[in-house]
Amino acid sequence: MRRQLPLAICFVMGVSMVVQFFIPHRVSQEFYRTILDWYRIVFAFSLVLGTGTLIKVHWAKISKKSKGWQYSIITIGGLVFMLAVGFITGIQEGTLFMKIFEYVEVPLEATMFSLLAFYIASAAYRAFRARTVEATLLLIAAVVLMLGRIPFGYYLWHKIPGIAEWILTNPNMAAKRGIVIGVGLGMISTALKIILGIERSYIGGGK
Amino acid sequence: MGQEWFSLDRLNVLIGVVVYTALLLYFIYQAKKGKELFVRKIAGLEAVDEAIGRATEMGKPILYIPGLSTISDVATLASLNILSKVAKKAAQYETRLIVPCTDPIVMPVCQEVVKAACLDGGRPDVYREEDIYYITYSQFGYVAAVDGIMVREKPATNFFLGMFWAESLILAETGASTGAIQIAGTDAISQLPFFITACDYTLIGEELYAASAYLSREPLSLGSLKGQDWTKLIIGGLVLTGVILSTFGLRFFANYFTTG
Amino acid sequence: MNLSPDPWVWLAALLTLCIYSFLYKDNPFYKAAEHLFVGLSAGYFLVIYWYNAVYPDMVVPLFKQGKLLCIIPGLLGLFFFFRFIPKVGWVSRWSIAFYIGVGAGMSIPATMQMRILEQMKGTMQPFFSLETWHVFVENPSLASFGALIGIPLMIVGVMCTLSYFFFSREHKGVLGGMSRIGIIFLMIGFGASFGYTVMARISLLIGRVQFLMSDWLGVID
Amino acid sequence: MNLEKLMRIDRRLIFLLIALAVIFPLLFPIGLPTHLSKPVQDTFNAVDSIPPDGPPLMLSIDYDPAAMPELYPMTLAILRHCFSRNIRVLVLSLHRAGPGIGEMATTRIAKEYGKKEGEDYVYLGFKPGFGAVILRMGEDIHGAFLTDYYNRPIGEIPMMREIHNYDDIPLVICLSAAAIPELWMMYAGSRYHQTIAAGVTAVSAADYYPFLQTDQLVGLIGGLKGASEYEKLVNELEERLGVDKKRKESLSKEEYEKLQVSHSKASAGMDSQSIAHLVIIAFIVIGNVAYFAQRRRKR
Repeated sequence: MRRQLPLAICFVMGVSMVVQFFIPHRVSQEFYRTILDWYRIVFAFSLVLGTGTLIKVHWAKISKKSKGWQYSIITIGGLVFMLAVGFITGIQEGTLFMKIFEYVEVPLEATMFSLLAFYIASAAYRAFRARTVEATLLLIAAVVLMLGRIPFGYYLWHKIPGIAEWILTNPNMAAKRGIVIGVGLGMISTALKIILGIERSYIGGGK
Repeated sequence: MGQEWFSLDRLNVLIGVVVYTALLLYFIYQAKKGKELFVRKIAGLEAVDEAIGRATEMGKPILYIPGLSTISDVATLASLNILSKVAKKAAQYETRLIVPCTDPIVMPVCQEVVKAACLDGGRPDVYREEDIYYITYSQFGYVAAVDGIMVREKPATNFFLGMFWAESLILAETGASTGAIQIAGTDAISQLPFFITACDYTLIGEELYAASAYLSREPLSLGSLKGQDWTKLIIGGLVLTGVILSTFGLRFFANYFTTG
Repeated sequence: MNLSPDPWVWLAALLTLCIYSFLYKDNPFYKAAEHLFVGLSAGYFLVIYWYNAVYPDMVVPLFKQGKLLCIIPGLLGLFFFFRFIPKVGWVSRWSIAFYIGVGAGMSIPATMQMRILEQMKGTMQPFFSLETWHVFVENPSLASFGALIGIPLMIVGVMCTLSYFFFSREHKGVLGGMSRIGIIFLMIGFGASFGYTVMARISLLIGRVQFLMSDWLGVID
Repeated sequence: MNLEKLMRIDRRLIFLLIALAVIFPLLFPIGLPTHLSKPVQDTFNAVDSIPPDGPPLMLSIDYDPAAMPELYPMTLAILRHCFSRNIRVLVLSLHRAGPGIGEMATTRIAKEYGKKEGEDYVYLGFKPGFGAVILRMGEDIHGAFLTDYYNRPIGEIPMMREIHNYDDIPLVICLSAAAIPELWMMYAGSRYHQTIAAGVTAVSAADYYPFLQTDQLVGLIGGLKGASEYEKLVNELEERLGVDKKRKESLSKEEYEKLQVSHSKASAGMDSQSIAHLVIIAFIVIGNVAYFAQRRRKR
């Protein structure tokens, strides 16, 4: 029950999803559709589980008064507040829920994301040193592309955008394709090992 | 949809899957019989032991990010296989392992994996469930929190293995600024350049999938690696044939690879 | 200067500055914003999933239309909560196995199709084309030369990159040479992606600065 | 000694200079021109070839607020393109954080062009499941989405009566900051032969070139630069069609100017872009000079 059944479920589901792909028959399609609908619902439940552990972690911090526990109050408060607002007002445009989304979540997401502008500069400064042949190629390709993407590059030498585009569509694409094919093989073999129960760490230990 | 029981325009996909599966199974079978199998050195993985050892010496935790994707993403599954090996070592060294998750299903799976690894390493007592938790499904909310962990807990070693998106560089640069050893690996092509510039070691694409075989040296996994390589040879041969035929204006061969 | 009168805009602007303060160093403002962010967003997704998945796809069909089959995903979902009870926590493995099996199974044929067969086909280009040769001979320039060698270079690149991912053999001899060329392609590719990305990253900052300077402070239009 | 220092500059100095490089050009614009690229032109043509008042363009808002600086201007430009040509639009979102953005964009542009919800465009809203939803729509859109974003049963929406699956959709444009266009290609493209174009952040644009070559994508808009190009194409189109002239006549001068600014927002950011790039390149050069000088001294 604890180990064999999960392995069996995984095997059956895996194989039927593969087989299904090749069968255009109505029965197969219907089966597929049902599974996909289930898939979504199961996910929503796991979200509740996850949020449960989040509360647990922060609650423990508050009750033990461990370092920075005051901030945990903000997290739990924010969570409860958002749930309350969402379930009371609904999620239509103009509700308080959407206002909070638009003026708190959106700016926080966007600002966090925009930190990349700074980090990409510092990463370039630290890492782009012509130490070896490979590092030099990395550096040159990066600088050419950077110049090729801005109008200034065009004024510097009108061929730079063309060269940048050429690097992107030829050597770059070759490298990507090589990686994509390799990754594809790795993915299939990992998926297969999971279905066959060769890789089974996900069901944990015990009997 | 139709009444047919097989879609003919997918025959090539079926052949591909069958041939590949057969090759994998053949080499797995060979490995099971005890045939010696070689694996080339993978720099990032050579460093795993050293990285865990360093954390132990410094008395600082290890941070493991299993990517930001779902459990149905194969990259996540590959990462969990590596997590299992890392957790086992960490348990033996009694080093704290922090695994924050952004996907609510990945979280319980990580708990299972680490728990099993501790048991496997003979130290079920060092398993701390409270260190493996869900943060938020929001991409950058998660990143904000992980950045916080990095600057406050100051882990000695950061692992970023699995599927990553734009957040890769935020994580890697923040980690670099705290002086941690960083080992990354992903099949997300667009994020590889950032891991390569900001981390100490990076597993590129398929190396992520080869990692669990490399670390465990289990014959079954090594066998599948050999099968992968043979398939690469076959792919190379087919592509070359296609190139030659196309050069003479014969596209029929390439067209066999059109999928429906 | 034309300060915004909207308190919501002020809130958004202050939170923006709280996050940026992290660039200097970790501080209470960042910590507060970070914790608020985590709490609110976790709540947001629960609400969104309730309204968009659980309610229309399970509650309505099960309780209002009597589709009993919807009990199964409901049960699989509920199994997750067994984790809160240590003794029967393993029941959740059934749901996990279901999820992993479906994901792994779905990915196999799709990956074969997208990542392998289609990419193989894309690589099967004519190694040498008379057309580009003629263009080059008639009008020798950097562009026509690039077009002439582009495809052959791409084909060689794919092969060499692929050989870098050979694991079961030492990278010596022919394989060693090919994989070394493969590394060169990889490095050029990574450099190119990095350079290409800089632009995207700067535009994110531009977006935020535009918000602060126009929506909040009103110093630009 | 000085070189040592230069090699290990405080990161915060770099941060400061980047911030200044972005802020100054926004205060004092330079006005550098942009060049048109082929994948953007191809996308524009693909949209342009959809007949007016016929089957709709499907626009999938698959990004979150974090990607808005790049993808939102694209979204607006595509919607403007459709509405100025009277092409109908079917909008949806596969990203959990996308529905709010979709709502914001469609209502705003529809209002600007006087388009009616339910007749000229439909907003289906968000459905979780990514690939699963894409596949489900290939069978039956009415089954994938039981109601639209405003909870109206799909069957009751006039525009949806003739639309059942991908056979009734001439083009899908997926706007995404992640790998969702791949899912569209994998499921809608390979399985249902749906024509697909994508608008992506500049970072992922390079990844999609292989798919352009294999025709799995008919067009590609990459990043703020791509958005500024599309914006320019739409502005020119509106001038040709006389939409712009009509707007100028019907609106007050102030309103018209305000609209004009919002219609070229992507182009405005390109100056800061250029300066910031140059600052980064300057840093790379300084770093390398210091590195080589130091290495020489060590010898």
